[in-house]
Amino acid sequence: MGLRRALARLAAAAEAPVFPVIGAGGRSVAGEIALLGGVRVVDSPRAANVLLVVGGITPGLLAPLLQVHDQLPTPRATVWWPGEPVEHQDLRTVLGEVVVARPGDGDTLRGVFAELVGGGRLSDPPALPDDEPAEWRGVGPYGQGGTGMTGGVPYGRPLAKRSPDPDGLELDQLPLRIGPMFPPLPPGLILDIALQGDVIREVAVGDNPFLGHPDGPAPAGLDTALFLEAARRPQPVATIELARARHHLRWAAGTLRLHGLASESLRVLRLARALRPEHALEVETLARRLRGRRSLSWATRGVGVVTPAQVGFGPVARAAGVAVDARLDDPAYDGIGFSPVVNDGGDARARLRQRLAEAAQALDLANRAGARVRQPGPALEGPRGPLSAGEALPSAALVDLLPRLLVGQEWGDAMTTVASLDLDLEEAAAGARAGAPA
Amino acid sequence: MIRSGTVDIAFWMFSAGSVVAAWLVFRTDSMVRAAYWLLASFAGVGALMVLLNARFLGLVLVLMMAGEMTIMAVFMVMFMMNPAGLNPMTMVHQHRTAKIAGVFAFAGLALVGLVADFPDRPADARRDPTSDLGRELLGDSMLVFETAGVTLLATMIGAIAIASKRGRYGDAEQGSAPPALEEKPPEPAGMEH
Amino acid sequence: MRWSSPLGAVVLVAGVLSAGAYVVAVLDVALGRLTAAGHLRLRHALRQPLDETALLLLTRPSRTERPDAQAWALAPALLGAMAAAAVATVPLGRGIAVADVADGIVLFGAAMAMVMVAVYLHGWSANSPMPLLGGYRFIALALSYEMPLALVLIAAALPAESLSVGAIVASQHDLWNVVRQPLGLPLYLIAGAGLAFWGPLDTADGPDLAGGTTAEVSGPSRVAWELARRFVLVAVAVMGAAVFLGGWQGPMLPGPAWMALKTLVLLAGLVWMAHRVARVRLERFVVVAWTVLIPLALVDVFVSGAIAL
Amino acid sequence: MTLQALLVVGAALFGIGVYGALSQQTFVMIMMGLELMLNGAMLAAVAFWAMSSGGAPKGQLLTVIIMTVMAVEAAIGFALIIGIYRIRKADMTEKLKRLRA
Repeated sequence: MGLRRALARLAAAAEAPVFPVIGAGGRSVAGEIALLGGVRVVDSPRAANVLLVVGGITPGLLAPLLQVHDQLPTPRATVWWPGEPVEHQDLRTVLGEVVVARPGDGDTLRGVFAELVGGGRLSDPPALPDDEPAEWRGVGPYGQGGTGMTGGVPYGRPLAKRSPDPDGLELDQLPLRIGPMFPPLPPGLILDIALQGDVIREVAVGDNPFLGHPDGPAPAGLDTALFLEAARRPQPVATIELARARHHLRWAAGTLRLHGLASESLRVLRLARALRPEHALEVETLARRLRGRRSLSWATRGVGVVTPAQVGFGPVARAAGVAVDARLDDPAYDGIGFSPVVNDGGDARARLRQRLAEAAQALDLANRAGARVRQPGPALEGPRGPLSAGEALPSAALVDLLPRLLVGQEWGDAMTTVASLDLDLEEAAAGARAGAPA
Repeated sequence: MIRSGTVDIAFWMFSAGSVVAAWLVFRTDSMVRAAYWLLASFAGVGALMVLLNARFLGLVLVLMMAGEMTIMAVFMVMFMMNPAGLNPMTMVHQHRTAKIAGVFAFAGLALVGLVADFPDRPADARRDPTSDLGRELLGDSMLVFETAGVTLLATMIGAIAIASKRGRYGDAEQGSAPPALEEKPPEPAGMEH
Repeated sequence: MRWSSPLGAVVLVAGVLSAGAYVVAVLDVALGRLTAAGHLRLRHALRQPLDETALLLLTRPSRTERPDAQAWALAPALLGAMAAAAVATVPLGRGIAVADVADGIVLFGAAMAMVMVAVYLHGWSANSPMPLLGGYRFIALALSYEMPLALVLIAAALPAESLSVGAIVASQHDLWNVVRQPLGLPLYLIAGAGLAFWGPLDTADGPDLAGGTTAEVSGPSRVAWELARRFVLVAVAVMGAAVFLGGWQGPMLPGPAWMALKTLVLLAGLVWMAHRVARVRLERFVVVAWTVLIPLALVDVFVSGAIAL
Repeated sequence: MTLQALLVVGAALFGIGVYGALSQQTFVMIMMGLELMLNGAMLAAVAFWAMSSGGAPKGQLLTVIIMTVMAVEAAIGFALIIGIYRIRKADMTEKLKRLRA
């Protein structure tokens, strides 16, 4: 027992491995989790001891959440940061031992972890019964055999269907459903994929888990809430532009992490958290440095090309060389020297450069705008595209683009592409409701 | 004849391991296991070669086979009706004939090995077999070595030609028979086992 | 102690590997923190790998749906054993080697080829899509690593006229191979980092696969796998120090100290690379490997051969 | 470790290889049988080299040749599998009862 206690003492000082699940209204806090002291965000639930549920759990998210919960190895604990207001399923009624804390509260999280490791807290029991997913019909240990060569249906799974691969061979496809809590994808995105090797042959976007309940997500919970608010009420230009820069930097941090630059990503997140208009130079330097990072452009060049015909708005279109920007027609931006940044190529590299350049430009604008206040009326250029009352929000159109973009790509390229589009499924759901931002 | 306690123990270990692994290749119902049992069998023979002082050859055998068996495993996963190899299966036919042939082959060869009188001239342990081999390959037998090299090159080119999609006269599938899988309905139960 | 005796061998190899793995972990934490926050807390960096290991040891291993349990358990053992075999061939000082055998370089090559088997086995046997994809990816790249690795090692063996690592070290008495064959070390490090699926070549365990071959392992199995993987990295660095940086030879300091220093330099370089360079794109890297790296390695062999004549 | 014992081990490997090559349906498994046969042959060749030929370098050369044969067999085998699969969508011998194109 002595060894166990010694191990527990060491382990309690370790960084708490956390697997975050982002629910409704959780996006705005999500960027902060990685910066909490003594907390480490991990890529797979198997590597975590603490499940951190951020925001509200919609009916569509509940079943996957329970599965993810049971994938955490014991000892495990669940911490819930409910969004405000608590409008969805109360997690405590489904998962017994849930610690509820204020969003962003790292100390409680650390406390739960220390208690868990120290033995003062029991590990969460599984939420789902450990049942076989299908009736056992095979003979061999893996469900093979039975009558005939391929006997029973192995483990309730259908046999793979065949389809031609790029080399003209008829090969099996592996049907696979990923999401809505697959870390490389934006929270809530479900993809039904048919894979050959690691090449994607078919893609269908699954049901949006944020859709389908009476009210739909509240615009207040969106990570673009500030912009939606600004579309309706007067708002200082400096505030809008600062939020834009912060949004783009947080997105860039996620992209860096996906490309294996986790420590660099933390640095960018840190910058985003404390972002002020005075940081214009730092963001400029960051944009220049990442632009010059050969390996990064190597990994993103030519990946996920979006043409202006496919998307005609927002940073995605500007990265493809079209100078569209709602700020051009916005009187609030008259006379402060605004002209849209554009890139060419329309690939993931162009979008990375585009957003970094826009972040730098936004801080520059924030400095120059002074006390200028934007009046509601014309469409407002949000971080993903124009927001105006009664129209679909930008994410919805971008999500629809996915199947066409992803087919034929290798897995890594597909993840790069999805990340480079900066999707928000919650925004897509909100946009699907008529007149959402109003 | 090489004698020493440790070597003998090692010999029995590796040879038993190699034969058992070889047998398991055809007993397992998992494609990847089959390939890696075969690799284990090769590794056993490689170890025996090292024991026999053919160190270079033994190590090169392991080096070569690690790659080849992995490719084999991937090929099996690729070409068998399975969700990307997540569900393995077994299939054997003409079992009795094969068994008899195997036993006969073993008995015949073993008999020759046991009965025939081979000269007992062990290799000189003080010589370095690796440098011997090197001098042989680049000396007297250079032509043989070169031939092997050219053969491998020709094989590579030939293999690519056979496997590639586009042949000299258009696509490889042109004029081919209809796919066997769709030609007749799948056989009912009772394929040979 | 006789280093080739069983006890001596275990002490030496296990000592080198675990010390190396610890150093890698500390460097990783330290460099990560330096990049992320611009400063570094040495105590934290020294402690964190131990804390994290303790936590994983207290965590229960996870189960998947019908895995190939034996193969899953075997894979980390195989990976670690191959790293150990590779380290055993390297002399760490004058006469300090477990098995400075006549064909040491070939043994190293064979061990590194078996790494491919271990990684694929680990990915495949979890019976889960993400690890499987990780395994596929590793094979797709591993064949591109093995070629340049074998070629630059052959080139390094040419001036020594021997396949023994000890002889290769001795042949660098006057001039290190890193100077004599400037192409060798960079190519070797790229291939070596790839075999340890480290840093920018970490396609098998990358975050875009939610951890790839490690996506389904937790607890002690995770410790075993991560350790084994770092062992491979250490083995690569130790061999690199011996074959390209003159091994234990150097003025003033004793042999093992020089060896440790040189290994540390290579490890630091590899860790730095992991924090600095973005993960490669699979397709593009294979093209580069076959059109640039392998031809360069061939040039290395030809030039070294011509000089050795 | 005697020559006889080594030859018996080689014969066992060869015999298992014969069994495998005849009993399996999948092309890849048949190739495995062939490789095992070559494996046995290689062991015998090395055994003769080490114990019966006085370590003549030509003995090792024979092993090198067997390895070459294995490599050739594997490469051509895989290529043929792909070729046949492309044309006939077959991965098992049973499906190739009619071998005319």
